[in-house]
Amino acid sequence: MAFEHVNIVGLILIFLFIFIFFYFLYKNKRNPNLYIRKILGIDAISDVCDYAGETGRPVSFCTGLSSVGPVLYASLGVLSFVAKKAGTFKNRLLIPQYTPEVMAIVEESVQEAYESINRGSLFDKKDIRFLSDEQFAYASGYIGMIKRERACATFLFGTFAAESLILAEAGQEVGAVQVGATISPEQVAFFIASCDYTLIGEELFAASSYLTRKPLEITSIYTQDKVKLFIFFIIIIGSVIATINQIYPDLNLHNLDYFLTIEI
Amino acid sequence: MNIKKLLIKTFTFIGGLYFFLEFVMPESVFDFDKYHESISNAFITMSCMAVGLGIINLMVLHLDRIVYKKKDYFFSLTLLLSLFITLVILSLDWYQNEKIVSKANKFLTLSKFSEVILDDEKAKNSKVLAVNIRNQKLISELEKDINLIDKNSININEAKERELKEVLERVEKSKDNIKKDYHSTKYNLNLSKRLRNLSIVYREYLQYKNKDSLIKKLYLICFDGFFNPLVMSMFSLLGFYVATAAFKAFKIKSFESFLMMLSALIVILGQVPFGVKIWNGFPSLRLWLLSVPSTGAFRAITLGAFIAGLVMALRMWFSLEGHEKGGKN
Amino acid sequence: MEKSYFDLLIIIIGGISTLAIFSFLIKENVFYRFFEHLFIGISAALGVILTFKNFLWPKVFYPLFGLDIVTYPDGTISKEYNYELLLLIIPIILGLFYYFIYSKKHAWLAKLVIGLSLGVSGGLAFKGFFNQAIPQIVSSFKPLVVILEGSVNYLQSFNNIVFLITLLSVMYYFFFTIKQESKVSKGISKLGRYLMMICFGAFFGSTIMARLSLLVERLGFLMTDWIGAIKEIF
Amino acid sequence: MQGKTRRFIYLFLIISLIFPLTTGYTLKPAPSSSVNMFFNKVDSLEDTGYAFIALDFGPQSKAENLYQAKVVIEHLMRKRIPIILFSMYTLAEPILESLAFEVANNLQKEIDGEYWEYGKDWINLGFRPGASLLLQAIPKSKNLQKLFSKDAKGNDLKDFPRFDALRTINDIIFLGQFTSLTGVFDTYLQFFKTKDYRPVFGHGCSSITIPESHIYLDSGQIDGLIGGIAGASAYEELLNNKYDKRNNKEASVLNTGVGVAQLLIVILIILGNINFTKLKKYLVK
Repeated sequence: MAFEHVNIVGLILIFLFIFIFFYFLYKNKRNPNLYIRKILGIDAISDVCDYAGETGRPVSFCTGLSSVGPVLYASLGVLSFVAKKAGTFKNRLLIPQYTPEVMAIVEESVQEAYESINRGSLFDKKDIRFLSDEQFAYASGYIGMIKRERACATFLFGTFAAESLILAEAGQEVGAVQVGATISPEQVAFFIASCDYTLIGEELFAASSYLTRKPLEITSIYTQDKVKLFIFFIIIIGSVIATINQIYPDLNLHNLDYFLTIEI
Repeated sequence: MNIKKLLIKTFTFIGGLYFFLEFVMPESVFDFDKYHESISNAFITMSCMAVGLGIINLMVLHLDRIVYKKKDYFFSLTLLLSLFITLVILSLDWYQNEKIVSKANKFLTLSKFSEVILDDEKAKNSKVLAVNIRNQKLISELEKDINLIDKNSININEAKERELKEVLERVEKSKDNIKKDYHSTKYNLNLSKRLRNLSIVYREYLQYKNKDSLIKKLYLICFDGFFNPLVMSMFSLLGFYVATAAFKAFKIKSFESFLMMLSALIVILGQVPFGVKIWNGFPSLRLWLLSVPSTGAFRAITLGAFIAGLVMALRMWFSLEGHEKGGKN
Repeated sequence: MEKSYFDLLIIIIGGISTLAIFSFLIKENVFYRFFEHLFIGISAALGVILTFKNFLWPKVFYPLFGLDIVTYPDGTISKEYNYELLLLIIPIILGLFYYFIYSKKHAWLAKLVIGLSLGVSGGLAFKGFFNQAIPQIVSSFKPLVVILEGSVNYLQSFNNIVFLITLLSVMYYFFFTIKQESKVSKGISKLGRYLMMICFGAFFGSTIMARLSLLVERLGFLMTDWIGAIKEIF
Repeated sequence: MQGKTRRFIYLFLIISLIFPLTTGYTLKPAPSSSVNMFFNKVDSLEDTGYAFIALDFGPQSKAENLYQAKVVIEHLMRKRIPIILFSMYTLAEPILESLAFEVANNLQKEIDGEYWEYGKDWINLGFRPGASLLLQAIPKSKNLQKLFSKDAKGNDLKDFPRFDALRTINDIIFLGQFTSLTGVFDTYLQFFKTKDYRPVFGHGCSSITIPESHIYLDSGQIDGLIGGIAGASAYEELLNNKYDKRNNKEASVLNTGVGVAQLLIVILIILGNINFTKLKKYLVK
């Protein structure tokens, strides 16, 4: 089932999705205080920043192996929040980098975060360090840096692979408070083991929205939930159809995926 | 300032629009496929060009440490030296390989030329020289190139040399056929195939002979001596960290951590020799745990992440940033 | 296959590098720091060269400069220069805009290119979603009752039921905007969290064996190959 | 967690891993049905065709896949079934060259008077760029000898009389594929068969990808599965039982180390919980 192009049903779904997003954006602009349930990991982010403020030791924010994409964009939201906090408390903010292109995006976003709380002078380009674009050279550079700089708080937001446990355990050894967030389920298990707070899968995306609570951010969460609700019921209906197909095989109803492949 | 911001937003929107339309529009409306490959290549080129940023960042940070003799400046020196030396070794290795390829490709060119002569003659192409003159030029060039291969150094005991010898003999045979009568193109196709074969075999032969050159030795020291063992040792650190993480993670603090510890124990007992002695059902229970519930939970997480990613992608496309760019809160 | 001195040298260096990395476990030390910086230097150089050798040179600069056009012995050329290739200059220049990030005045040019690549990955996400998420959704349509040659296959049915319960309850746990006050909804999301924890524990347990095998291989390398090489040389 | 407990754990771990390496002490591996299936399939092969062995792994997953491939190649060599070595993975080249020689030397040491030689008992096609194209061509090809044409060293396949009868995929009676990269395994599943013929397919995977590979075992697309170093050790055990003169326990030594280390981890988990609850009792009192 590969999609080079999309058929009419897919097209309708895409435009429906875009419509829902802008509908909620319009609705949220008028009454911004909509309900979002408490997510324990995310509240911890500001507490960790405050704790770092007291200790005064450097804070590290690692975007892992993320390339330019939605995961990085969501992590930038949290990075900008952490940068503002670090700016107000005058902590050094270390940001080890894996991909040159991502480093440029991160640099620009952190600089603007500092300027937005008019702490532009505090922003030090040398704390955004390119380590390597090889997975384990990056891990080796990261654990050396964390140990030498004795970071008091580390954030691990973005895409991670096998090296995630090395990064998390190194932070744990130096006694840093750690918040880990990734979308790959395999690495979440390791973050739960080694980090103090862990955000699982889409909680990473909800983090930046939860922290800033601006209409646009609330809209993202609402659209996310509505689409997921839709897929939640699609799976239930699909399973029911599959069950019916099993019990009455001669009926052989088309399952829901048939509609995505019909050519009109 | 806002003209620049507007320009940035339009650039972002156009970038997204192209790939959105490419996916949404059926081929009949606008055939993207013709340009799609080159446009994707263009965007890959753009991001590849950023590769220098990493090196500049490294240089700035570590040169600053060396010049001002800051802490650990000796290690910064090691970093920059190893960076520079590896760059030199890799470039020389690349250059050496390119030289070999260009030497071997001489025969590839002649092979194409021989075919071109045949095609032009079939197509009665008048704009080119007569067949016999072109064949003469082809053969004289070929003889020059064959003499370049230092035949005396080919000793027959190695398989690669024997192969090269055979291919050379076949090329000589079809060359002599053409020399008999330059006007006919009967043997051109045959020569072209053999020359293409010769270019492949000759390249492999040169690469084989180059195996123990100094640059290859330095390359091996650099990668088999330092780089690969360092990668594998970092990877194997996980063996240690998995143990300490298990010790810390499976402390029963809540019912959740109890469940997590219990399922980890079941899986471990299912994969170790002594586990079976306790209860022989452990391996199958381990397999069930890892295949039925796990796929369900992992799929739910990845599905949620895909959906959230799609919403975030929509915001990226329309540059709807809540946080840094416009975010003056 | 007798090992030459050169091979022994490589094994000895490999052993020293391995010990350097393992020394980090005791404490971050000079021995480790040296090899860490060496490691970063080599991999940074490798990254740059591979980008040029595998993509920029063969796919961009080589055709752009017309180096793939060959002149035959009789003066004719293999193919005409394809002028559309000159369009490649645009992405090259755009790529250079990244370096404006270092200048205060023209930093907006870098933002231009950054915006472009963000937009591109935004546009690509729709195709990515359809090709990744939809097949997973479709393969989750599992029948609750599986009938094989007329009789109910209880094991497969049970597996499908457990699969669907886990999938739906974990999805339910991740709803952020639905008020989960009622006992039923609290129960489902708690069930989702517990099932998720069971799966993380199971996965963690299964990776222990793979990670330990890596470590035992490295220790085996040190014990046999490395010590053997040292004995042979001295 | 203070540094001291951490270093104790590391020390115990190293001891438990090195102990079997130095003393050669081994635990009997847990029997595994999927390994038994693999072993019986290979054992029942007759010398009526060729075995195609794909070593698609590099240094990073050598720890598990290498020993799996070693025991299977040894088993095939004992049964005098000619082997064709191949890889889709460029980092596998050094392993392709040395592994079969190593196995042959061990066999020759064990059974004097019998010889295993390159060109007679096995050939090495080496790493082929664009390997998935080659794989797609195998089922369709009428003359595999022409399709493969040369081995890694450049010798023409025609020079090896033992491999002269290699024509179509029907001449390949066994496919052994060893990797920890799931994408690579799928390629063989899709292409290494025709409509009405599929060679016996045995797969060796890393311990992480065991659950996914098991799905293909249950659905019958593969006929045997060796999972991780534990699988290699179980296979080795079966070989030792069948051939009494053989007592090489290489894989079992590593597996024992891994097993003992996991026992240590189980003890740590239990220890970790005990002093926690003891702490609580103490505070309550």
